[in-house]
Amino acid sequence: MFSKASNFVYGVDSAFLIITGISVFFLVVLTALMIYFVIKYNRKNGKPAQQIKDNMALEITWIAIPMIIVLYMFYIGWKGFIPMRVVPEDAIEITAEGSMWKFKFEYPGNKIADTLVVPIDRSILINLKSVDVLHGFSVPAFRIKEDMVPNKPNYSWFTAGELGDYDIYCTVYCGLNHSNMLGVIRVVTQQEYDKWLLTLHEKLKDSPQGMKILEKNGCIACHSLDGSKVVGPSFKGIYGSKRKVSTSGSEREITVDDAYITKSIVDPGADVVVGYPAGLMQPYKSLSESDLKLINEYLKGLK
Amino acid sequence: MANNTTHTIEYQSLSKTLLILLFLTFVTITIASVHLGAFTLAVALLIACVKSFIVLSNFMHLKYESLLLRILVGMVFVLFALIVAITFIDYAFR
Amino acid sequence: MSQHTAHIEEHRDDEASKLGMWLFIFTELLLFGGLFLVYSIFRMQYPVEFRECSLELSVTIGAINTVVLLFSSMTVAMSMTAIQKNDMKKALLYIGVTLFCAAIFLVNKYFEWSGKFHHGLYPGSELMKLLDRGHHLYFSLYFFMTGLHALHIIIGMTLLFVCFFKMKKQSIHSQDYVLLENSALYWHLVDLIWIFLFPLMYLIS
Amino acid sequence: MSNVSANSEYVSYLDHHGKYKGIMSWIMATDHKRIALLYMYSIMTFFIIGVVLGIMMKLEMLTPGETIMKAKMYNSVFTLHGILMIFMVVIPGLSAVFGNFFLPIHIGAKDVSFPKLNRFSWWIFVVGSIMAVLSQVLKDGPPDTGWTFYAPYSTTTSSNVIMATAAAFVLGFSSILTGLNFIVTIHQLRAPGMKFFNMPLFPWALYATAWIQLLATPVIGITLLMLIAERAFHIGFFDPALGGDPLLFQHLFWIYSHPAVYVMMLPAMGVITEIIPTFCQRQIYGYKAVAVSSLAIAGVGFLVWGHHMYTSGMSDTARWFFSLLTFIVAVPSAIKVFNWITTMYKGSIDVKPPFLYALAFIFLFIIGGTTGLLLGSVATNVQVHDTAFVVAHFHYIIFGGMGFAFFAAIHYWLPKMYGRMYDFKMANIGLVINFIGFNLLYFPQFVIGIQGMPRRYFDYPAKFQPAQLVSSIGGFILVTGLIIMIYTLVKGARKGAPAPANPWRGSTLEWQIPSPPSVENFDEEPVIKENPYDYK
Ligand code: HEA
Ligand code: HEA
Ligand code: HEC
Ligand code: CUA
Ligand SMILES: [Cu+2]
Repeated sequence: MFSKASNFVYGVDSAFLIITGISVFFLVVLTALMIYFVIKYNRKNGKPAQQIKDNMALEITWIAIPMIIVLYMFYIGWKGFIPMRVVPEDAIEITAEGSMWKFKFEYPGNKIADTLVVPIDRSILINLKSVDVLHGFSVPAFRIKEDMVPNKPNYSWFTAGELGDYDIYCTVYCGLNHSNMLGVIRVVTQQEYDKWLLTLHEKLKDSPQGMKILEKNGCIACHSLDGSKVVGPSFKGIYGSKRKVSTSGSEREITVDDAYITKSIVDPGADVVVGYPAGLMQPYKSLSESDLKLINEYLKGLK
Repeated sequence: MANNTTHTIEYQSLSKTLLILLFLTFVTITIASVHLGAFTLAVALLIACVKSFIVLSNFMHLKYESLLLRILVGMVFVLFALIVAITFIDYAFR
Repeated sequence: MSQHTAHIEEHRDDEASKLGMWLFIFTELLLFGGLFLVYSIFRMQYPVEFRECSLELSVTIGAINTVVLLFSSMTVAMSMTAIQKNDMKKALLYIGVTLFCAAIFLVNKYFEWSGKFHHGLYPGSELMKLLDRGHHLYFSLYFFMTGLHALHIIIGMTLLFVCFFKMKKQSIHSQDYVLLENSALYWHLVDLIWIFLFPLMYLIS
Repeated sequence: MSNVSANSEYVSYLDHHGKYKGIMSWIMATDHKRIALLYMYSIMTFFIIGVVLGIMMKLEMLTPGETIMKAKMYNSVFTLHGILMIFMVVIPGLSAVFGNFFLPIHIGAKDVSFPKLNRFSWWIFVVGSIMAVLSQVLKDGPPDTGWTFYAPYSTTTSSNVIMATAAAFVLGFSSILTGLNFIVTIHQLRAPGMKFFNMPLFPWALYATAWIQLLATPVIGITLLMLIAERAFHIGFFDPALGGDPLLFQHLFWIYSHPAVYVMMLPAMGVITEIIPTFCQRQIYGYKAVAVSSLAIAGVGFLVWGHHMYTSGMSDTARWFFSLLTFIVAVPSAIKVFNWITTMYKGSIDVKPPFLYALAFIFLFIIGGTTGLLLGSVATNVQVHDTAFVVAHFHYIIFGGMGFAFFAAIHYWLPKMYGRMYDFKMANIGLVINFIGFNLLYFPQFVIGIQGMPRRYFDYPAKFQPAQLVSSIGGFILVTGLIIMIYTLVKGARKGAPAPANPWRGSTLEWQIPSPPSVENFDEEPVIKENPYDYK
């Protein structure tokens, strides 16, 4: 009856069915009573209204019974939830990082992937991180959802029970392209998983320092390195090129140099590249001096 | 009509209240320099509560007001305490 | 229970005004309550930093201000007593003393704040940006809470000024003093908040 | 029942100008009835703007991808829709309109305790509304944070967040003053002989509401001030980049905003509690239980805010604690429903438009409320949190509940307020269309919510399209019904047949005075019955 997509489906869906069942029961009975009364005691029937005195026993009953029902609902809801917070010891640990409008997954050994590939029937622990604002990590088919909060670790875990691809949605509103912040979980067999892991190269290790910082802060989600226009201007050949920017409303032309790049990162609203909306890029105040230097150096080399 | 019903408090009683409050202030400051560990905060808050109780009941005439008003004031403080306590259910068990 | 003899425009109900003032005080308490909640959570997370920062504040200035406020709380209550006893001279005198105390408080605060500003410590300053989390939060809270409190002092002073002039004009007198009473209540509220602010900001040992 | 023509002193409040003439006689009015109408007209205006924005979203949702607007626009539209509907329509809605009009009459008073303060509340309501509108047109562009203003997005986005939050702050102040006024009025101005437990139940509901307005609103006030300071001075309470804690913002926000949903709901329940006895000609069943349950909802409602944060990374202890309390707060609502339905038992039921709206209310409220239970249970919340399911839940409860209660109230009291009657047949047609359109509009949202469709999504996977289509069609049906309803009401209020003083044979005090009431409501001191719902 329940799908086996993940180990939580049973707990969540049974709670869902029970609560919905009780609710529908009340809805149907109460609606039926209303309609029945309206017909039976309609004024057109000509019977005068009877004044009925309050009945203490009846009232206590209908305080007590719903009380018991809701406590039961609470209990099954809680029971379905507890396992979501208790992670098995042997879980594979993967870090999911949200940044404006992109999920990124980091496998043990600093390996980075855009798709979350996991082996079937193994417990997977997902550490949730965010680099900018709040994001949500939601896999409806698995019945899991947790928020990604900057500077505060959070986690989610599951054991997938069926092969296939499943949608990941970002559920916490995070700005312009919130609705494009989608991802995929691919559940594969253990062999396929092992094979796939080998193809995953250690992106971070062999990339230059500056690139690592760009990766880490999610800049690449909006700025391409190959000249293509994503959300923001591409970084390709940026250094030394000329730009039309608008500074507090008035347009002017500048040449990209260290100071400009640094300013664009720390205070992107000051000079907005013409043709791009202001306010899209958030100020990155947490980057240190040396980080900024490294970024500058790296961008210089991007011809 | 319910006008000018406020109880008159004598000057002497007011100045006595002030003396008690000043004394309590003195106690808070001296205690703060003694190291009581975790109790320091508790003691400081306790004294602050006593002081505010005195201000409320004497300076603000609450002692002489209707029971209803006194209950309402109490409930506001209880509500605030509950809100803080419940927020701490999150922060203390993270 | 009240009666309905008078026409609405002339309707006067001191009990209602006083209850209204109390309710307004409740909202003020919860307004500051939100800040105290924030304070308590950050203090729990950064106890050491908060202590270090509180050493930056002068307990002496804080203590003087506490005494000044307590004293002014008494004088405003005495002014109430005086007006109830139909002793207008004394009532005016006590209000004057209260206002004087309020001014001392603000002057003290001014020196305290400008000292901080002088060291480059104010919300949004370069120095603040360099501080680590706990210290930053402490000073943000310090400026926000004492600033909001000072704003309330100014509102309270305005109310008392109005009372002062109304008393001079005899429109507040021993038969009709609810405005003074309410302003006094407000003034006590300002005192009440300071009673908590002082140990929480200045006396962390 | 007083006879209108025999009483030579009678001047309807609609004709009495006071000191000023023309429009000034309205803007400067201190009469609670005139202020109520002022609120009604301004709220109606914002409501219509809000509905238009809602329909724009439905048009956008017709197809995946861009249909009529860009993502940036969509984000501002749902933000404005939320701010407008919550802070400017439903929170002041019933209490400022019908509360202002009928609270003093229900307790036998001539006005509220502080008429000038009442006028002042409306003024700052207008100021706050103007600020909200300004936030849309000022230089930095309309805010795009959602009505929840979650940090750190709200502290970093470059849009006009400061103006929008300042507007919410001012509107909150207006709400506080209304609450304050009502509490004092109920304590001080009850007619001689009227004890708390022989007050009608609408004032009871308003009393509980007023306490929430008074005690919860300051918390959002200070929170919004902190947010403004955060943006202006980088004080760092909420922005993690500066060491702040975004979850703290959520706590503070919901400490207000959960109780605020009962500010919307309690007066609505109060209205229904008035209507049902009148049309059944039966005293309300379990008067005390209904009265006390309002206070219980208000009280416990203060302590359940965390159910909006189950997946935010809150501690597990807090999750079960909030879930438990959430379920407990549902019980008093259930009690009210049971009492309403029992009141119909062996009554003499007159099926007129106000009563039909009340029945529709009960049906929609049960759906909205019980889906609230699904949200309150932690396991199921994880599945549907921040999806279209939540959107469906609160539309069912806010405007299936509060909205239909508002309509019920306006159909019930319009004859009293304007002294004229509307066309029953047209009203019934409007009702049926509204009801069908409403369910078509929001029921599909439950379904796609369960399947995972997140909320605040400009774009969506194609598999959700059929449901979105049904939902959009429902939206248009609803708007048709709405237009019919408003037309009927406006026509009734302006040109309808004169209404008698007591068209529905109601027993509460407003039906014992002429329609429309005179300036001072009561010519002679009203007689207080032991039981306000005495139909013998
Ligand atoms: C008028 C407004 C209103 C009201 C009255 C309610 C009432 C309730 N709400 Fe709702 N809610 C909102 C407005 C409202 N809500 C809004 C606006 C949001 C979204 C905010 C946002 O994120 O933007 C929201 C979101 C929301 C959430 C968070 C969802 C999420 O984001 O994950 C939750 C979770 O617990 C919840 C629960 C409840 C419950 C349990 C009630 C209960 O009070 C309901 C009680 C009523 C009944 C139970 C029905 C009547 C009883 C019976 C028919 C008898 C049978 C019942 C039993 C046996 C118990 N609501
Ligand atoms: C009172 C609250 C209220 C009302 C009435 C409405 C009315 C409508 N709403 Fe909604 N809506 C919200 C409150 C409300 N909304 C909130 C808080 C959000 C969340 C915003 C956010 O995410 O930040 C939201 C979000 C929201 C979304 C989701 C956006 C998203 O997540 O992507 C959508 C999607 O279609 C939508 C559609 C509509 C439509 C089509 C209407 C209307 O066009 C339908 C027409 C309405 C009626 C026919 C009757 C209703 C009557 C009354 C409520 C009372 C009348 C009172 C007076 C006249 C004084 N609304
Ligand atoms: C949300 C999308 C987004 C992210 C994430 C983002 N940017 Fe940007 N960025 C933009 C947009 C849009 C512009 C152009 C408008 C402007 O100047 O503000 C821009 C402009 C810039 C510019 C000036 C470019 C030029 O061509 O003149 C630099 C440099 C820059 N970003 C660096 C960064 C760095 C470094 C990061 C990561 C730490 C980053 N950006 C993250 C969207 C983004
Ligand atoms: Cu990321 Cu929404
Ligand atoms: Cu809630």
